Parts: sequence; C-alpha cells; structure tokens
Amino acid sequence: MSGYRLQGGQIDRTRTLPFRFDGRSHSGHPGDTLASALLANGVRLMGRSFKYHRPRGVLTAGSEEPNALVTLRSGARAEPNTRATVAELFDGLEATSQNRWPSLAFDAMGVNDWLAPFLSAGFYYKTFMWPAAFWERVYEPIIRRAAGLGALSGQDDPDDYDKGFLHCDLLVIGAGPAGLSAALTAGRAGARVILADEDFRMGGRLNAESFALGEMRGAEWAAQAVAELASLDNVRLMPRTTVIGAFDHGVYGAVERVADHLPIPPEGKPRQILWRITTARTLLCAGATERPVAFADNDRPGIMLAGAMRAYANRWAVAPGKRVALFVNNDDGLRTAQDLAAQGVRVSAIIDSRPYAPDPGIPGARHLPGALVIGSAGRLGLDTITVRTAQGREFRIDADALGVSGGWNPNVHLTCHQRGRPVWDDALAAFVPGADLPGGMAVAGAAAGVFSTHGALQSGHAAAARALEDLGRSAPAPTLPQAEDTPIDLRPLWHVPGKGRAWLDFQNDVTVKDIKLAHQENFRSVEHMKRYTTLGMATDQGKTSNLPALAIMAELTGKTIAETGTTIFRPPYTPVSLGVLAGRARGKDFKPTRLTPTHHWAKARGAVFVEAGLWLRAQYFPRPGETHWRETVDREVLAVRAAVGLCDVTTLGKIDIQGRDAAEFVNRVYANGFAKLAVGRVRYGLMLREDGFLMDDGTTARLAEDHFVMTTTTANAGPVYRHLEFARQCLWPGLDVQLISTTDAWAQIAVAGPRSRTLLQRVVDPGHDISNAAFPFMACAEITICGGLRARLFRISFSGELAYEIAVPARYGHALMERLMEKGADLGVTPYGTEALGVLRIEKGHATANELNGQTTARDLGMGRMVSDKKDSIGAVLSRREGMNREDGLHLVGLRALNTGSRLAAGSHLLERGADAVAANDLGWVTSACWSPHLEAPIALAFLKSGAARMGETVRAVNLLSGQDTAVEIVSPHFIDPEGERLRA
Amino acid sequence: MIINHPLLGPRDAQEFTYLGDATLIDRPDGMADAAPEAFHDYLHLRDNPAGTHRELWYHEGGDRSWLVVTRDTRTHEITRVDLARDVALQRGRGA
Amino acid sequence: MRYSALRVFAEALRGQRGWRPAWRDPDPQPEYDTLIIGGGGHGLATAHYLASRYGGKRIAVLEKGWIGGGNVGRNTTIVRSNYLLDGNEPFYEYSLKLWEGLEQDLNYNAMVSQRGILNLYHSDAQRDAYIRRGNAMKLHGADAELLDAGAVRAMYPRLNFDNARFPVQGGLLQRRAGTVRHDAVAWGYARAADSRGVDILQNTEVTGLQIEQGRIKGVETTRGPIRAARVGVAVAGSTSRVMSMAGMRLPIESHVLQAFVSEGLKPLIDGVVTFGAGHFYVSQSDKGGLVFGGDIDGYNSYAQRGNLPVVEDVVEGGMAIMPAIGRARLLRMWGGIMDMSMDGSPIIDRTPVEGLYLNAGWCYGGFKATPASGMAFAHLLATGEPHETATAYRLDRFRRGLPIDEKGAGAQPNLH
Amino acid sequence: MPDLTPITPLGGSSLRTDTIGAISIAEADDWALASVAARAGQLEDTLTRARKLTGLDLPGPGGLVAGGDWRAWWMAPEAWMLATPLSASEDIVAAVKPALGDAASITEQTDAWARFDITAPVGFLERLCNVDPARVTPGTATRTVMEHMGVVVLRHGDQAFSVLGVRSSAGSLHHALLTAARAVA
Repeated sequence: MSGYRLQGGQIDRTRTLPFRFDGRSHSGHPGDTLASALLANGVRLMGRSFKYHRPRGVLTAGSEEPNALVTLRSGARAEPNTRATVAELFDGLEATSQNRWPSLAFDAMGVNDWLAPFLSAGFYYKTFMWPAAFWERVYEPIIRRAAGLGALSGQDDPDDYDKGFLHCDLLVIGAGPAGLSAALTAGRAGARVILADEDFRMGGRLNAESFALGEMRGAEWAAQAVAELASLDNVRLMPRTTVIGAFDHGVYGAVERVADHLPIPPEGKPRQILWRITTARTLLCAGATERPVAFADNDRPGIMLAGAMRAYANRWAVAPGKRVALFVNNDDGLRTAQDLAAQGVRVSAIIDSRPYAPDPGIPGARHLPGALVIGSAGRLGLDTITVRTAQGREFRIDADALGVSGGWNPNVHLTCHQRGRPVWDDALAAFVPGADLPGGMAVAGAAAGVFSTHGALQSGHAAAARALEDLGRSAPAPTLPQAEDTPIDLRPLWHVPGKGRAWLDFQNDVTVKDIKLAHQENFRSVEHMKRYTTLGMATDQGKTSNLPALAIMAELTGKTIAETGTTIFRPPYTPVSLGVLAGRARGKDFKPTRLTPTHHWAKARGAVFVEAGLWLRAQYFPRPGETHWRETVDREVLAVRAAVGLCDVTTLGKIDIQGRDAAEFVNRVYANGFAKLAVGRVRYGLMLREDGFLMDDGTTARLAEDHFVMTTTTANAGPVYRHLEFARQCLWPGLDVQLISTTDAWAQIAVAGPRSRTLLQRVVDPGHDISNAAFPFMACAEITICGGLRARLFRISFSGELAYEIAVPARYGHALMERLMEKGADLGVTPYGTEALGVLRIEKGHATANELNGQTTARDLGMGRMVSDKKDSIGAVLSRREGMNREDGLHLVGLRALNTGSRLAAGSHLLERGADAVAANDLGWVTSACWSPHLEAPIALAFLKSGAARMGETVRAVNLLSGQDTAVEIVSPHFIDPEGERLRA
Repeated sequence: MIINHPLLGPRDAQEFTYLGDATLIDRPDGMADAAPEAFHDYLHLRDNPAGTHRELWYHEGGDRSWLVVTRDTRTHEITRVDLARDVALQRGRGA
Repeated sequence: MRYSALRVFAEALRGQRGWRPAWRDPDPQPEYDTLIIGGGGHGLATAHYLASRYGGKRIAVLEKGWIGGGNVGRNTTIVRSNYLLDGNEPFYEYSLKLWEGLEQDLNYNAMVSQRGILNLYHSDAQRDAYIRRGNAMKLHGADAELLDAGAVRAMYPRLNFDNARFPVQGGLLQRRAGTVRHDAVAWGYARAADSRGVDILQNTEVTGLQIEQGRIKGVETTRGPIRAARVGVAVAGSTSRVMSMAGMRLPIESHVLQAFVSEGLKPLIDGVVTFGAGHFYVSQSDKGGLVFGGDIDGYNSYAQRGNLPVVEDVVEGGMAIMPAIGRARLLRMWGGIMDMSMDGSPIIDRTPVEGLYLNAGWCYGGFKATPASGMAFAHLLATGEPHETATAYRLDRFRRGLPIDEKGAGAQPNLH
Repeated sequence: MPDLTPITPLGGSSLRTDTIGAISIAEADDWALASVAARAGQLEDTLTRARKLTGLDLPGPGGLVAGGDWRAWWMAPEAWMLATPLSASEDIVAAVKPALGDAASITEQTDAWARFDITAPVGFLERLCNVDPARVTPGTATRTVMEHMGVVVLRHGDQAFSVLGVRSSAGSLHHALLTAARAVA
C-alpha cells in the first residue's frame, strides 16, 4: 500500500482531477468526494469546531457530517459550510477551511478550548448582565465576530436557480437496496416512478459494502439495476437529488444539484432546481445513519464512524489510516475490520464493548471483548487510544484511525415532517417510524429498521407491491438476488463513563457533561435540553448526536428512552441553499412587471417611471432644460388646468358586469344607490367592506340595461374582483350576473383640461355628438374614432377640469396617444404622469390610496350620507357602529401652508399651536401633500378630529422626523372649483 | 397542499386564495331589526375548531370558482370539496 | 441563587457542581389564589409580575407540555415598538422599555440586543405611511428615524440597491428595537417567578373549566382538579380551544406562521431588516444564523407546520432584497400557531365569566409584547381593571366599531 | 378600418419568434377573443346557439375544441372563451352577440390577453407550472399560474401549445418562457 489509496473502488483512475485545499495542491479522481480525496492525500485535519475550535477530521461519509465543513469555491461563488463528505470532486475544485485564524493547523481561537470550564452549557445566560449597556457595546460584538462558521462573500450569487413540478404514482426516496428493489418492482409494473437519491451515485450502502448480491458485488448489482431503470420511460432517475420535506397531500420538496459537480453551470442552465413533486404514493428508503459512542476526547481527526471507514475503503479505495483500531458495540462494526483487512490495511485492535463478543479473527488484530476506549491522544490527529479492558486494565494502543460504531439509526426524518412521532424499538435500540406517517407514505429497508441486505431488497419490493395494489396495478413477481441476511447483535452503549470531555454534538461542542448540567438545572425535557445546550442545532441537525444525548438524559432521569421521547424532525432533511428556494424570482424578475399600452411611447419620450403595485407608470415627462422634477410636474399640472393633458389610466381595474340582475348586484355591492342609474350615465361608487370601512371607490358606467362597467383603484383591481365573485357565487347565487375582468383589454387615456373636448372632437368619428349638451358630465357612450375604431368614452374628471376618459382596444392605445398628441399640438396638449395626476386630484380634493387605506370610513371622507339606509348593501350595517360615528371623529380637510415658502410632508401629524408634541395632543395627520402650482402654495389633505367644524382655523403640521413644523390653515379639501363648474363646462 | 377541485380535479393550493370559515356564506339580512348583532356575530366570531373545518377558497389562479373545502385543521387532510355556489343554494341563498 | 460572572467563574473551578434547578417541579396544590393557564412567555411573565409587582400569592402556572414550548420558543426573536395606532403604540413602547431592563429585573441574560430595526420603503406612498408612523411613535415617546436610500446603503451595503424590482428608497429605523434570545425569556421569567414561590406545573393540561353561576371556581386538569377564584388564560394559538370550555366564541382564528434559520455564518447584517414589498424580515443571531420569516400560510391550522409555497415566497423576498444569501443554506424551518384576531391586535380583558380573564389574539406581535402583556395581564388579574397601556384591547371593540387595525385589512385574520 | 396602427403584445410593430434548440416560442396576435357566459337558466340555449354559430360543442371543464374558423375553451363554470381569426372578425362581439342573443353575456377579450404559440415537448411545462402532463392532454385548456402570473395553457397537439397571459405582463411572461426554454433545451 502506497499512500492511502487502495485497490478497486468506484473511482475512475483513468482521469486525475487536481484540486486545492487551503492553498495546497492535491489530486483525486472522478467519483471521489472532497473528503475521500483529502483522505487519499493523507489530509486528516479538515476543520475546527464551533465553540472550542477543536481540530477536527471527517466523522462520516455522508450528509450527516458535523466536522468536515469547508468553504467551497471562491469569490462570489464561495459556498460556506459545505460538507466535504458530499462535495463531488471536480477539476480545479478549490476549498478553504473555516472558523480558524490564522490557519487551520494553528488557530488562535483554540484558546477557547482552554477556557472550556468557563464556557459550560448556557453560561451566557448567567453573566454579561452588568453593566446593562455593555451587552450591545462590548460583549455581543465580540461574540458575534467569533460566532458563525463560514463566511458569505457578500457579493450577489452569480448562479441561476430553477424550479419545477413533477408528478408521479410512486416516489421512491433513496436508491439503496430497498429503493432500487422498490423502483424495479414499480417500474416494471408500468407505474410512473421517480427515484431520488442525494448521492451522485445510486446504490446507497451497496456501494460502500463488500457484500455479494447473487453472483455480483453489491455495487455491480446496483449499477445494473440503475441501468434497467434508466431504460424504462416511466421511471425518472434523479441522482444528486435530496428530498427535503414531506408536505401536505403527497407534495414533496426536492433539490436537484444539477451543476454543483461542475466548476460553473453551463450557460443558461441552473445550478440547482427545486422540484415540487406531487405523488400518489411514497416509499421512504432513506437508509440509516450510524451513531458514535461518546468517550473522552472522541473528537480527534482520525476517529470516524466504522461504517464511514468501510465506505472510504470499499467505494473510494481509501485507507482511513496506516494502523486502524475499532471500537464497537455491535456485529456490524466488525465488518469494517474484515473489509479493511481484506484490502490490506493493518487493523491493530478491536475493542468490543460486548463481553461476549465473538472474535472475527482478523490476523494481527488484538481482540478485546468487554473493553472500552476511554481516551485518545495526538496533536491535530489521532496517535494513540487508551483502552480499559473488561478486567479494568488500562493501556494505550497506537492507532492513527479509530472506527467507532454505536449502532445505526433508521433515517426516519421524513416520517416526522407532518408531526408523526417515531417509536422506540428496544430490540434495535433505535427509533423506527411510527404509525402516523404522512399520507401515502410507507417505509422500507434500513429506514424501517430492516438492516440486512436481503431484508432491504425484500421490504422494498413488498412495499412497492402494496403501493401498486393501492393504485390498482399488479406487481410483477420478485426477482431478488441472493444476499446476506445476518441478524445484527448489538448491546447499547451511549457513552463511556469517565472524567474527560466526551463529545456528543461535535460541531457545537456539546459534551456529556453539558447534558449532565442541563439535567442538574432542570432542563430535562428533550426540547429544553436541546435548546439549553444547543445540541442538535448545528448544520448536521443532530443526525449523529440527538439519540446519544437523549439516551444519556434518560439515564440521568431514570426513565426509558421511550418515556423520554424524541424531538420532532423538521424540514429540510439536509440544509438547502436559499438560492434554489427563491428560484428565478430575484432581481428584476422578483415579480412580474405590468406595462401600460403606452409604455413604449412614454419611454421613447423620456418619461420617468414609478412602480404602482406590479405596474410601471409614467411618473412625469421631463423636457430638455428642466432641472428638477417639480418644474416638470408644475408644467404638466398647469397645462391640464389651462389647456389639455393626456394620461394613461389603463391601470385602473375594469370589471364587466352583465346579466338581467346586474343593476341589482351593483346596487348591493356599492353603499350608495345604483339601481336607478340611467343607461349612458356614470356614477361614483363607494364600496365598503362588510365591516363598514371603505374598501374601494371608482366610477361605474351603465352601458346598457343589463351591462355595467365598474372601475376600481389600481391596487384593488384583484381584491374587488374577488369580492364581487364572492358576492355573486356565495351570497346571491340566484342573481343573474356574469363578471369578467377587462382591465387589460382596453387602453384608457384621460383627456383632461378645458380644451379636452376640442381635442376629442378631432378624433371622434362623425355621427357621435360629444357636445356639452349631448354628452354632459357623467355621460358615457360606445362610439367610434379615427375611422371606425371601437371606443368607449366617459365624461369623468379626476382633476376637476372638463375631462374625459377614452378607452380603445389595448393594441391601439399607443397609436391613439400619438394621434392625440399630433391632433392637439396646437391646443398645447401635454402628456402628464402620476405625479401631476396626484397634484391635480389633491387640488380637487379627491381621495386616493393615501386616504383609502383600509382604516377610513365614508364619514371620514365627508361622504357618510352616501351610505344608503334604504337598501341592504355590503357594509352598511356595521358602518353604523358607534365607534365609527363619533362626534369628535376624523374628517377629511384641506390644509394650506400659511407661509408659501414652508414645507408640508404627508405623514406629518397635526397639533394645536403651542401644544407639546405628545400623543395626547395629536389631532390627526396629513394624508397627501404637494406644491400646488395653481394656488402657488404648499397644500395638503388631512384627517383632522372634528375637522369639518374647524374651517379657517390654524393648526400645525409637524414632522418630528425631519423637524418640520408648519402652520397651516384648515380649508375645504376642494381647493379648486368647489362648485364643480369647470367639469360641467 | 392539493385541492381536489370538483370540476377540474387536483390542483395546487397555490392557485387559490383563502378567505375563511364557510359560515361567511350565511350573511344576515341587513334590513332586519337584529342586524347589528347578527352582523357582528357573522363577521367577527368564529368556532375556529381544531378538527373539521368548512372553509372558503377562491380559485384565483384558475377558474374563479369559490369552493367550500372541508379540511381538518390538525392534519390538513381534505375530505370534501364543493362549489360554494352549490353550497350557498343548498343553504337557501338565492337572489 | 444569583447568577453573575463571579458565580460562573467559581462554578467553573468546582466542576459546575453548585448550580441548582432553574425552577422547581412541584406537585399541584388543591387550591391557589390565581391560576394562569399557559406556560409560555406571556403566562410566565404574568406570574412573575403578579408575584413581584402586585404582591400576588399562591400563584400557579399550568402548562400542558414543557414551559416555553409554544410561540415563545418558535419565533423570529424580534422586539420593537414601531406601531402606528394609538391603541397599540403605548403598549409596545412600554414593552420595549420593560425589555430594556429585563435582565437586571430577572437576573437572567436573555440577550436583549438593541441593534435596531429598519423597515424599508419603496415608494412615496410607503414613505408617507412611514412618516405618519414614525411621528406616531415619537408622539408616544418612542424613537424613530427616517432614512433615505443613501443612509440605508451606508448602513446595509449588501442589500439590493442596483438591480431591484422594487428599488429601496429609504427606511424607517427604530434603533432601540432589536432581538432577544427567545428561549431565555421563558426560562428567565420561569426562574424569577419560581424564586417568588410561583408553582410552575409542567405536563398539566387543563381539560375543563369549573364555572358556577357565571363565576369561575377552578379548573380540571390531567393531574386532578385545582380550585381558584381567578383564572387567567394565556394560551395564544389554542385560545379558541380553551375558551370553548367556557362556551365562548372569539374573534380569533388559529393560523400557522413559519419561521426559518440558516446555517451559521460570519456576520452579514447587524440589525433587523424588513422588506415589506417582499414579505420578508431577517436578522442574524449571535450564533450566526440568519433568522427570517414572512407571512402566515394563510389558512386555519393547528398543525404547527406549514407548506412549501410560503417557504418559497419568503425566500424569494430574501433573495430579492439580499442577493448575497443565495449560497447560504436554510437549516431549519418550523411553524407556530398564531391567534390571528379580526383586527390584527390583541385582547387583554375580562370575559363574561366572572373571575375568568383572557390574554389572546397576539397575531405576529406576541413575542415582542411578552413583558408588557405579562404586566398588563397581571394588572388586570390583580385589580380587575385594564392596565393604562392596554385600555384598547377590549373584547367588545368589534361590536362597538373600534378595531385596532394597523394594516387596514378589515375583519379577515389571514390578512393581518 | 381605423387609420391607427396597432402594436403587438410585446410592444413591437412585428411579431417575435424565438427558437431555442427544439423549442420555438412565437408571439401571436391573430385571434379575436370573446368570453361567453351563460345567463341564469340558459345553459342549454347557450350551447345550442354557440353550436349554430361555430359548429362546435362548447366543451366541459378544462376542455378545448377547434373546428373551422373557431376555437372554444372552458374558462369557468358555464363560461367559455371563443376565438376566431382576427382578420375575419375584428369586432368579435358584433359577430357573436347576435347569435347568442340574451342567452349569454358576451365580453370582448381580444386585447386582454397576450398569446405565445409554443412548439415544445410537454416536459417544457415542468419548469413553469404545476400541472400534471398526464392530465394536460391535447384538447385541454388549463388555467394556472406561471411565475406569479395567471395563464391559460392550451394544448393543441403533441408538441403544440399556446400560453395566454394578461397582456400587460406579456414581457414578463415571454421572459419566463424563454428562460425555461433555455434551461431545458
């Protein structure tokens, strides 16, 4: 044996992959993990523990690894806390150790290990309390800097992630002997099968063991099974895919790592995919996890699980050391000795805690039945172990690697994701799946506590056959190969009593002493113990530590493990990158973007855009030479007041309401009367929630006896539509009403200003009279324009000017805008954006989202009388509650700054002159504020206590956040044309 | 979650919007003398059972049907799904 | 026994042998003056303040499982008083003040850490709403600052400023807000209450309320009947179940709220950041985990677990605002059962049953409210009158039309 | 005909087609659309009249039918979408309403939707929406959600689909389709 690489294994020796760890170059082969490659290169020290910064090597060969965490890759792709045991080796892989300074071999924070007596479980709850201010200033910053494991780069993740959805009859989780057997059974029967496994090579423990299946090695049989499954169209094989959670109704989350084994993902391809798998039946074949035995200083690099040693030797052809000892309490651990010896690795001793243990007869190995390992020694790695024999004799044995086996725990995690509880099996000394599994799930193989290979194959087949039967299919006869079916003898041993520190949770540095302290301080329930000691809270989620700790607590309390209970396993099964949970929804793609029909036109004109929910709307249209946004907005506002302006208002919701009972329906969903609205007329409507507060407002037009078009505010288009469908389907299913949204179907443009009629007359086709007499304020009509284009014209006004809104099929909105601009050039036509729209409506005193914030009543807006008591409309009854009708209630008022040079900010609160800025003096607040170019003063709308009775008085608008304190006169909210003459002109 | 739509078969619950207890179908008469108390009870008070719950879901990302879903709030198991319109008619709601 | 640095030092030298149980596990007495149902944060805080501030005697806390096993043990640990409405702000500000002195009061380090909370805004309308809110906070004596985009960037340079769907325009900052080690709150209150003689009865589930002629007489439990003339219920998440034993229907639904923690990472963010446009809020624990959450799943549930779409929704918000977290990993997720009330605000009030008091409806606000809730409930139990900061939390506010609706969402619990 | 020039759903003057590997995604605007919702108690009349107009039996839940110049798919209980070439029927309501009379409510929907015609294996949908390919067979119309957007997926044939989304988010839908195509191609 040269170096640590052995013969055989499932690595491709024809190719060599160079890689770097902490800057040093090494090489491995395809099929290696980073951990196997490091071990093959003689690297045992791979990380430091979280609290004491103890040197650590690999403990396991799988995703349960607590110790060997590295930062994989560098720069923006740096991926902290990556388990070397599952990181697939690739050409040029770069890994760095974590949580150490200045280097892994010499870590200054290792001083914590010397301070360990002071850092016992929960010590921080008992100190750092004096002086009070020192926690944030002194203690905590030190703790925060020291804490954490790896570091994120701080740069944006450059890779893409994807999501997808899969459907199947049977989801098989885990491709070990049970899973392969199950998938073969179901696949051959023609069922839609998904077989997912977290490993990049399917086969599970078959790849790690030396067993024969029939005439073949286990790994060969697995490869053959996988090949057959791959040939079946109805089977989807998903290697590198971890099923992370079992959710309701047969939905499973799974993460496929499609490109983590490549230096960078191919162009356009994601790094990982989050699959949501919906399945009729699920078979959990997730295998089992070996557990360690706690003894003093059991955390030295070189000490690993016996099963992991076999995996490294058999699958990756790596010797764990030159002189290996084993410490076991069961037969399974002895297989490691046999396999290592067969590979030519020297096994120096077998310490078996069972006094009756049989001698496996490994040449050169001392067999010590009834003995215990009570300590270890070695700097940065194992040199010797200390053994106490059954007779009490203590001595040292040279060993640079120690394999430990305390038995195996079935991987029941997913059986608990819907809060099912596993049950204790005394014979196995392990928790096995309970009866309350997630719906449609069954468990087979080692995950069900069936530990022999034959048993796994058989139970996988049988469980698949049962699932097929449930689905109405018949299962083919089994063709199971011959396989070992040996019972495993085990005598539970959780920890070796003694003085030193014996680790349970390796990463978080929780020792047997910590459990004892938790018990002493009455943190005895499993949850209290975990939370107090932090056991099981590390990145390995306690996969190797929970049960031993539980067993020790059971010993201390004198209860059985079954009585002590277990904690519930929660998703995810293993940690999942946040990137994949977000998928494509990031950056600009976080949410869809909605564009108005004139968006491209506005963009070409240099408009500035603003988000309005998902919509982008033109905020204002700066002209060359304008240096400040307000200069632009003032110009746009004045153009509307003096000439004519154009604004795309497509974003307002539009709901088409038809049916014989349409009028009755509209009358019930609005608080004010609609039953008698004439055809060809529009009315402003107040919509209440059933609790009597304002839900929305808008105008609704009656196009025909049985046809209304309702508009909603932009933000409420969806909720109002939902509300109407609720009323239609659930409240009044007997009414003849049909609803459909037409928001996107029509481009709608506000044409506002004294010259608006003149402009519109230039595009309206002959035959449609829109004169003031023929088409008065609040009229509506279906007309044609521009030579026959269908349009809807509404004479409504948000600005207070003579104004219209014209709607055309959305594809023509862009062209109509251009046409109106062209036809109105001589009229001074001006496009305006939401900013000017806001100023215009504040000047007119129209409420919008700032006022209709879900907390206001019609009464607050001065519209209380509009709520009809002659009919049963939604919200009317509860709008009459006393608290909503107080004499000193809020009223919408206008405010005008006394000093035109002062500033007035929305959100400011109102106080009397001379009053202290305390809540008791709070009179209300400013809802909307602007500079009024028309009035040449800062103005605002506000809710003011008893405001209607205070016209002409002066109060202060105070913004304590900016220090503004502005004297304002209380005025009508209708700053312009309170009589409404302009809009009727 | 998967909701077995009575017309469309199993659909992802993500296509739906939840409202609450199906008793919201039983809107009182707003013109009755006892309306204030009846509306307070109707809108605000809930059995909120730990167990079988009949509740309203809206197929917003689908056919815009309101459904009455019978679901166990302890296990999330769904045992029945009806069109809310049918339920409302059965409960005597009409025009 | 007092906790101190000296004590930690001394115990280290003697092998930690001197530490005593943080609280006792006594057997139930047949009768108490006051029973508090619910051994969560609020129930334990109530017991502590009742015993320490109101001279209460013969007090027991009844907990069906282990103390601190409910929402105080499963939340995102944030404390703040950045509320808008008069009904809420004085209460939460009082709570924050109690947090500020908690460790010295309890002699227990719950790691109250005032690293600030920043609510981001992305539009003028949101800014205006935050100005209104910030002013309301200041009028009530709380602290608030409005930051512009530049100030936010200086404070949190790793947020998404340059490629965001909803660009950050600024934020409302409350510096005195922060986080608290949640489990330690339950343990600290339990230890302090226990030291004043409060019996904490774990694994004692209430199975019935003894009510005679409209008056509470005691409770039935899995460990036998216990008499008491005053019973306070503080079992958020299970309120409807417990109060149905008194025949009451409440303006409450139970909903599941999920929360999440990442693997431990070196410091990335200091305080709490909320991204309202994306249903995401996050802080980083002292151990290095990113602790984050979003909205409730949205359907009635008692299952203490949620579903994948909400997980995705929350993390989408996270990636949208902090694109650097893509390569961090989600370590654990869990679900707590919230009492979601009809207006999003809590209830601390008498009930129609004399001697039976209710503390419920905490929605998202339960953890941060713990000290004030305990104090206000203790006040109510001791005096029969509402505490001055909790006068609005009445049961009849729905009937009377006085909801405390911070979000303006109306009587639909899952929207609050 | 009006003397105004329409723009396409993506805002261009000509329609866009993208080909990624074996997948093609073509912006399309050649259908006039109208919703047909049967009025109370007039379902049979609606079906009869629609058959007379289009020659088609309006399909049951989730169904899509096509024949001659017409397509029809189920949208909601007792409600369908009718599609016919825009070139033949610029004002589809004018064409449909007389035929349906008072049996149904008709609403123009032509510009409410942006449509993309897609040639792709059914697996393409895996990355976009949670529908079971086994249920989305040719002749189905599925209203579902893609990347937070409400859509209708029409499956015309083995590899022939149309995806319709609201017109205002045509750009976002197109981007989602392209991204998925790149990921699976």
